[in-house]
Amino acid sequence: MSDISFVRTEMLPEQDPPASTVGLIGWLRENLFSGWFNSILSLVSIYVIYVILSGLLSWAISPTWGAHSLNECREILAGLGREGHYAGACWGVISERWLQLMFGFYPPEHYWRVILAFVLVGVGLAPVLFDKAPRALLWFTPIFPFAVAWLLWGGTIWGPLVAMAGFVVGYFAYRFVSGIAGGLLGIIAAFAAPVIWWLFLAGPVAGALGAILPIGIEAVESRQFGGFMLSVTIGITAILISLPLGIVLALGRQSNLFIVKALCVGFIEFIRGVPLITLLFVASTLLNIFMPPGTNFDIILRVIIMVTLFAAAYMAEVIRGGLAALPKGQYEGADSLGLNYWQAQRLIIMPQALKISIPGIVSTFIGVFKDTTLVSIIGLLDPLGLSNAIRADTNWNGIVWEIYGFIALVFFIFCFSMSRYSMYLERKLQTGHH
Amino acid sequence: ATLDDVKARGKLNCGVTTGLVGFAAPDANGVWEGFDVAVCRAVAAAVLGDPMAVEFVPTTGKTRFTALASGEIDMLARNTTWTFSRDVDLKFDFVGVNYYDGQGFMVPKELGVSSAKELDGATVCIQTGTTTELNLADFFRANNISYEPVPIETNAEAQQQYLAGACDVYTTDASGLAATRATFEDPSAHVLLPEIISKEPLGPLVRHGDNEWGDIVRWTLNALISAEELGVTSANIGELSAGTNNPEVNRLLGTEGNLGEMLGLDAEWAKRAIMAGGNYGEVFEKNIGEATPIGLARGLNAQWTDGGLLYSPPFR
Amino acid sequence: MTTLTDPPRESFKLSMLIYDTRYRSLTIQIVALIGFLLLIGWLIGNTAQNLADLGKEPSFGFLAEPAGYDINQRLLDYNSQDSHLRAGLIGLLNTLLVAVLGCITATVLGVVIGVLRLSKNWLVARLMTIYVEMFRNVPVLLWIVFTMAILIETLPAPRAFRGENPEASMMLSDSVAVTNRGVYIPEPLFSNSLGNVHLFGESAIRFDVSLDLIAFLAVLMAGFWVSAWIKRRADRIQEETGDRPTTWWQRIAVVVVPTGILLTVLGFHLGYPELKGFNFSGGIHLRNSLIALWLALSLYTAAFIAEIVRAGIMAINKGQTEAASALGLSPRRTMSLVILPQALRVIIPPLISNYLNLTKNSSLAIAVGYMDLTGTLMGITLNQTGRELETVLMGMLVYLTISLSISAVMNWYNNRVKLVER
Amino acid sequence: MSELAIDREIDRSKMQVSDEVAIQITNMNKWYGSFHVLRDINLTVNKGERIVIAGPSGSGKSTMIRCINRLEEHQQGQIIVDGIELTSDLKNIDKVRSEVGMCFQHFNLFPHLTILENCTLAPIWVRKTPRKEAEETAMHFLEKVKIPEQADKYPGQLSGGQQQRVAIARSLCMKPKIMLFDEPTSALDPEMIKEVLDTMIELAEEGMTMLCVTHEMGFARQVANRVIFMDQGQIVEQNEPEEFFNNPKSERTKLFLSQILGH
Amino acid sequence: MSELAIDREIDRSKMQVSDEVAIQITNMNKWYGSFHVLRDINLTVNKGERIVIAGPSGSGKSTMIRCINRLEEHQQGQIIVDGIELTSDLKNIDKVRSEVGMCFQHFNLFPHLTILENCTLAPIWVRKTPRKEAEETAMHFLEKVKIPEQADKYPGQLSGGQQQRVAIARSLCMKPKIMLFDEPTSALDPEMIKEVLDTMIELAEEGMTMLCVTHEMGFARQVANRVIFMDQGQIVEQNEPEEFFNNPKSERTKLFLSQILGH
Ligand SMILES: Nc1ncnc2c1ncn2[C@@H]1O[C@H](COP(=O)(O)OP(=O)(O)OP(=O)(O)O)[C@@H](O)[C@H]1O
Ligand SMILES: Nc1ncnc2c1ncn2[C@@H]1O[C@H](COP(=O)(O)OP(=O)(O)OP(=O)(O)O)[C@@H](O)[C@H]1O
Ligand SMILES: [Mg+2]
Ligand SMILES: [Mg+2]
Repeated sequence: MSDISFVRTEMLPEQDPPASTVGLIGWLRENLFSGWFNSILSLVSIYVIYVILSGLLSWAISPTWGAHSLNECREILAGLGREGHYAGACWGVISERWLQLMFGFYPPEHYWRVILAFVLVGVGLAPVLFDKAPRALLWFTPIFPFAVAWLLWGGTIWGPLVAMAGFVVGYFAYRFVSGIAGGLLGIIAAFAAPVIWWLFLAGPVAGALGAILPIGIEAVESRQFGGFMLSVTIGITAILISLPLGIVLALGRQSNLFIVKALCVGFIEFIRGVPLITLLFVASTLLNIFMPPGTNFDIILRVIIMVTLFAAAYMAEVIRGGLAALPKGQYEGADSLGLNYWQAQRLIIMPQALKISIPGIVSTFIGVFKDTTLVSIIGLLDPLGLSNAIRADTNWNGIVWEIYGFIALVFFIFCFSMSRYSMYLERKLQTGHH
Repeated sequence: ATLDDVKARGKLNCGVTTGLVGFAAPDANGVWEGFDVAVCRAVAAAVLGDPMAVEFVPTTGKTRFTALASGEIDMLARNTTWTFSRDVDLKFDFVGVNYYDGQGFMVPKELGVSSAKELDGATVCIQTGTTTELNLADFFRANNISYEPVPIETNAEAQQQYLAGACDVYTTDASGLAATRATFEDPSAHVLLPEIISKEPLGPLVRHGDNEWGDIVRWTLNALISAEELGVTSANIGELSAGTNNPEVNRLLGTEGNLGEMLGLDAEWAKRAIMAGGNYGEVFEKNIGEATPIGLARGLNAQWTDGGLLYSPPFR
Repeated sequence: MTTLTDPPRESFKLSMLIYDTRYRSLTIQIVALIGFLLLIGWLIGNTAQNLADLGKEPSFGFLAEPAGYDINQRLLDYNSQDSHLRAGLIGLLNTLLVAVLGCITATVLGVVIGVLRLSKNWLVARLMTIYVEMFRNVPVLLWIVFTMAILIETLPAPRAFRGENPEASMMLSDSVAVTNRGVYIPEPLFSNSLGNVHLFGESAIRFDVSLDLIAFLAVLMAGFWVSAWIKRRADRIQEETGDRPTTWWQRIAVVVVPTGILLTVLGFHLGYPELKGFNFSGGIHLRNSLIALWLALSLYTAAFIAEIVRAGIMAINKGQTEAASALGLSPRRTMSLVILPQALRVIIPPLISNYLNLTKNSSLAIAVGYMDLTGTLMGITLNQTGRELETVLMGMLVYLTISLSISAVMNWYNNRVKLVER
Repeated sequence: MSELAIDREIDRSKMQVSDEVAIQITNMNKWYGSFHVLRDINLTVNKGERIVIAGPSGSGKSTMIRCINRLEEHQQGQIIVDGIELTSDLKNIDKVRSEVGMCFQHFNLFPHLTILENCTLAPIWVRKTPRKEAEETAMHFLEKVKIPEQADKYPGQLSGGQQQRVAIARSLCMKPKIMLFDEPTSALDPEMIKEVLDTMIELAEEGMTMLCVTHEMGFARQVANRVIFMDQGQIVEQNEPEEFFNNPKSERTKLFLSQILGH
Repeated sequence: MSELAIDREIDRSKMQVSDEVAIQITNMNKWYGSFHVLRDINLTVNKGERIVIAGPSGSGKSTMIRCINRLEEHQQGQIIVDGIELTSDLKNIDKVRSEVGMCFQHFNLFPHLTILENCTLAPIWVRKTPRKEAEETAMHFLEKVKIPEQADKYPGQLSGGQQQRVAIARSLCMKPKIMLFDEPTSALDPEMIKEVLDTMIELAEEGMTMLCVTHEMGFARQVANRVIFMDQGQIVEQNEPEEFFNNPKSERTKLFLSQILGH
């Protein structure tokens, strides 16, 4: 055997790779033209991009922003020598109607209220959604639903305040009753007292307060909601309300009480088993039949109720996933310290389970937000519904692509940014274990 | 009672379509306009004194009756055909007819079709959710010819399909056909076939059982019709309401008799209704008449005195 | 030492209902049950009261009455004099048709796109990402109306096929016509047809079974059975000797030859569509509404499936591929023996829930006038009869049944393929 | 398992066993489904006793001590803890749980709360102690387990041994009369085991009543006043540590001891 | 890294190095993008040689042995394995891969197949062995790695050490002429490391040509006939183990050895 010993006396310097593997050429070779199959794919893709872009751009670039009717657009384009069906887009309809597509029939002088409301939603949710947001905002989180509702629907300020007082009532009922009669009764009282408050006392109290101190802003009826504002309102309300509902359903589904579990499973599977559109039919045609004679709440409220139930079923499954991801030791740790069921849920289980579930919650929200377009089928004027109404205007009769394109674009911007956010969260949860 | 509810609310809830050219559509400011809308405004003016005090509730073919039955809307003015079963079985009251229509056919001129009976094998676009699909089925069955129905939810989409040639024929109420044709790039390239295969009396309706409210809507509509017959227009109404020597005009405008009181309204109810958008003729001309892009002729909807069917019972 | 004495019986106290774990759960459940029953009772009471006020008795009698409307797309025979029930049945079949077609194409598309998204080709991967994001972030309803509008606006109308110099012409040697009313493709015809068997007389669920089809399917099944037998034989030979005999041509032959013979005997030929009068006639007519709905649902769902496929493949550790390569397995075998069996476990459950979503989304058919269950039973029938309660509840029940069956399949699969862990 | 040398003098002055009964288990039986895990357990623990429970895996050690604070329910027999009988009465269960502290093999700290919050949670919500006071107590016990400086960190930032010591401190904050340990050191690396055992010894020196499932025989020998050997759900043998290790009576015990000390 | 005592006599009788060349690497260079990972590698391995490759993390050890069965592609130079040159010719790659077995740090067993199926998969599909024969071979090698009784379990049910031994058996079932190991023990607990090293030693005793990236210096000392030290993508030093450990020449080697043995 030869002598195998070898020592390198001087280290080799780093060399540049062969020219064909770096730089633009290297990149192209590696990423677009490695092998004949890839080359064909690349060429086909380039062709597809070319066809789509050339067609789309020549249509979309069209100086019709100022037109006031389809005919005017046609004239402008004819003046430029562009004739035919696809001569160019008629952007006049967007410039004239985009505010309507955004805000529906909300009084223009109150648009600021809508904008402020959605800014408040952002501020209220920021501490929940972003770690970096100042913790001080957290105190605002429980208040913002009421502030937002008041801004959107207007009316006397006492309504939301009195509604909020319901929670305070519940809290004190809990403290008081659990003090003298124990935990479970306390919980029951904590649920019952606010319900009684809201059903029987809140109205008169708010009325009385309103009479004494009439502070308020002009009321806007929910019928005047429309366009994207309607979609966002339905989506956000449904998600916010469905969250507690979903928690209750998820806990029910996890519980070992047979009847409770059966009820929760039944509800969840039923809602998830039927198309949303049938639930909306229920909202538009049946809900009033199910309610006591004489009750009559407006269609938007009914839609919100059904969409909320729908979202709650999906939310329950998301939260169940979060609960399942928690190790059993957490429950035992809480038990062994003597925390009772509700304390354990509130202090130990839910904070962790919800945190794990945030990406799922955001995805559910995207889904619900997209599904709000279905309300156009039952005659609500969401963006899609409004597009029909706009096309029924004599000026714009015959418009198709411009409105659809605009609506699609706005939806895309909303949903895409949210889906990016949920991906960011997922990544963070994967790596970030304190 | 509905009247009290409306007064207490200060707004009239009026069901309309989600958008039909000339009959109901919101403009850029969100203000609803159209022929059906005008009826709502007249009622609001009569009852509440303000033609703008209307909350328009867009309804689809499916939701309109539920909305009315459940009390979500006080009246429905949504080109709804007065039929036996709707009146009797669904328990509604049609208060009159504001537009006499009939189902017709529109075809491109180049097809060279001159009668609906020549449509064997044709593809027919129908707007669903109305009586049209039933009429159509009956007509073709009775004439033993085949066809291919293409059901479509909204007029805008039906129009799009028809223009693109996805169907040979578009059938809906003749008024709708005319209105649709008017907005085409080249209206003259399309013809309406002579056959009108059904009677479509379109009118506002209210719930069964509240006759006082039904009377108000019925007589508001009649007031508009009578006003035209009596020559009362929004232009001369101020002058006429000072008193004329036509007692019927006086009764209508409340300077004589107590018709308003009988309805549970004040004396000037009809005056306000007429001032809201003018008399029937004015409303017609403004929204769908020959001067508008829609360009409908009065036809059957002329006053009985002009050979039409409009015939309001006397105000007496 | 082992005398088991029962603990002294405690006398029952009312507080035990709440504080005793044995009774507590019972208490909660009974309270929940009572609450639930009260709620149901309240709802039913209200409904009865309201219906009585409206003068509508709940009844399903209307189902037997003539529907009065026509349905263009029907898998079974139907005319406007048939009952509402049959109209509903036609609608249900249309729902199932578009759901099945949609699931198939969505899967194919989704798998292709998901795999292409992982492609090393930068451009293709980007394009697929754009596709996925575009479809996932815009409502499906918008895609449905969009697709319909595109079909209507860009395809030629039948009249474009007419005249001396037609603007459009049929494809594939005049056998397929693509128009904006739909696509007409050749239909199979038999000159020595065996005829039909008519089942269920004149009832609402009557239907015809084509004996030709039955014969065809029977021969085909037999062919597949023989083919499977050949495969098993090949497996056996491989196990014994290690070499796998080449059998692909035998396996194709035993399926193709007998069916070919059968078709010849039956006098199989194709009926081509041709322009007659207003429309093409003859051939199979795939209506625009079906195509638009099918296409839109497939494209939309494919975006989700692509993500699932991608995630499934990425979930398989790179080490698995490396280990397989290091063992000398070819890329094709690596895919079929190592990657796919593992990826499928990850992919199939969410895939099935996407099938479920697609089926539920097919209820948006009304947007393009496709007469599915929502369009017939919960659409025109509801409209004509004013029976909201009955039709909507029936419709929901049908959808629920479909969904629950799909989930049952999913659970069965999940339990079957669970990976064995410590 | 290795026999870890405990390298300091153990102060046995306070480790007095009193006559009062802390835990009394009589004829207790438990089944999982139809599997009889605990068979006819009889055990009396006096105040101040330090009991080590040993036995092969699956012999029911964990199940037994988990029955004592009702993390598992027994089906027959009687368990009386500090004079309170464990029945299905929730109030009693709550009372017992707040008297009995427990440490688990996997610590089960709450990862979303800081160490201090982990320690003050139960005192605040169960004992209704004012926050300030609870924090003081917590710092006191954290000092005792020698990690006061970690109070504001999260459990995920601590080593296993530190986490287990926090878990002990967390239990102590409820001022329990009895402490249960379920293999507190078996998930730890050797260096960390020592830290935790030290803490437990200190606890013993202060006279705490302890039941400890462990295989640390060094600990058993020097700290326990009784070793219980379980197998197949039964108490097979119990004795003082010296006797137990040097002179086991039962065949099974011998076999077990030879396995665990032998190699 | 600790130096694990290998407690048995090693039979060096069969561990003869022949003159035939098994692997010949000449002037091989490899880049990741513009990062030069392997610089001018020259290495000749004779049949029967047992080579240990050591070096700091990121020095390119894994990359080098992965180049040998073309899990990574090299851009310059030549690699000849068992007389076959590795080019982009697919057939050659397949041939080389079926001659060269490889074991990974994370075992990479196929979790959806039983142990036996894991072992028979490649023989059946690549070597076209009849199943029966393949199973016999598999059982033979499973016996060799001392886990025949686990044949019908799934990888998920085995401990890490057992899994790594299955991975070795799986490679051996292809009857490779050369075995590559990439840190086969670094994901294992100490007890398990011993099991796996034992298996590898047995393999060496039978005369297998082995290249092994490992930090188990005990193994290197007693089994390897050559130790290669890599740094910054280059072979810095190679020598017989005794010389390498006792008398390192290069500064870098000294530093490395002091770090890994010293602490
Ligand atoms: N939740 C359960 N359901 C059914 N059987 C269980 C359950 N928990 C434990 N067992 C079984 O009960 C027996 C006793 O378990 P236990 O955990 O008390 O043993 P152990 O002595 O603590 O063992 P180890 O030393 O492994 O922790 C075991 O056979 C176990 O399989
Ligand atoms: N796929 C890759 N793309 C880019 N760089 C890579 C890739 N794989 C490895 N590298 C880089 O190549 C260098 C050598 O990696 P290699 O895995 O061969 O090191 P190693 O000596 O095996 O280290 P370790 O002991 O950590 O396994 C490292 O700097 C690594 O970051
Ligand atoms: Mg245990
Ligand atoms: Mg490495």
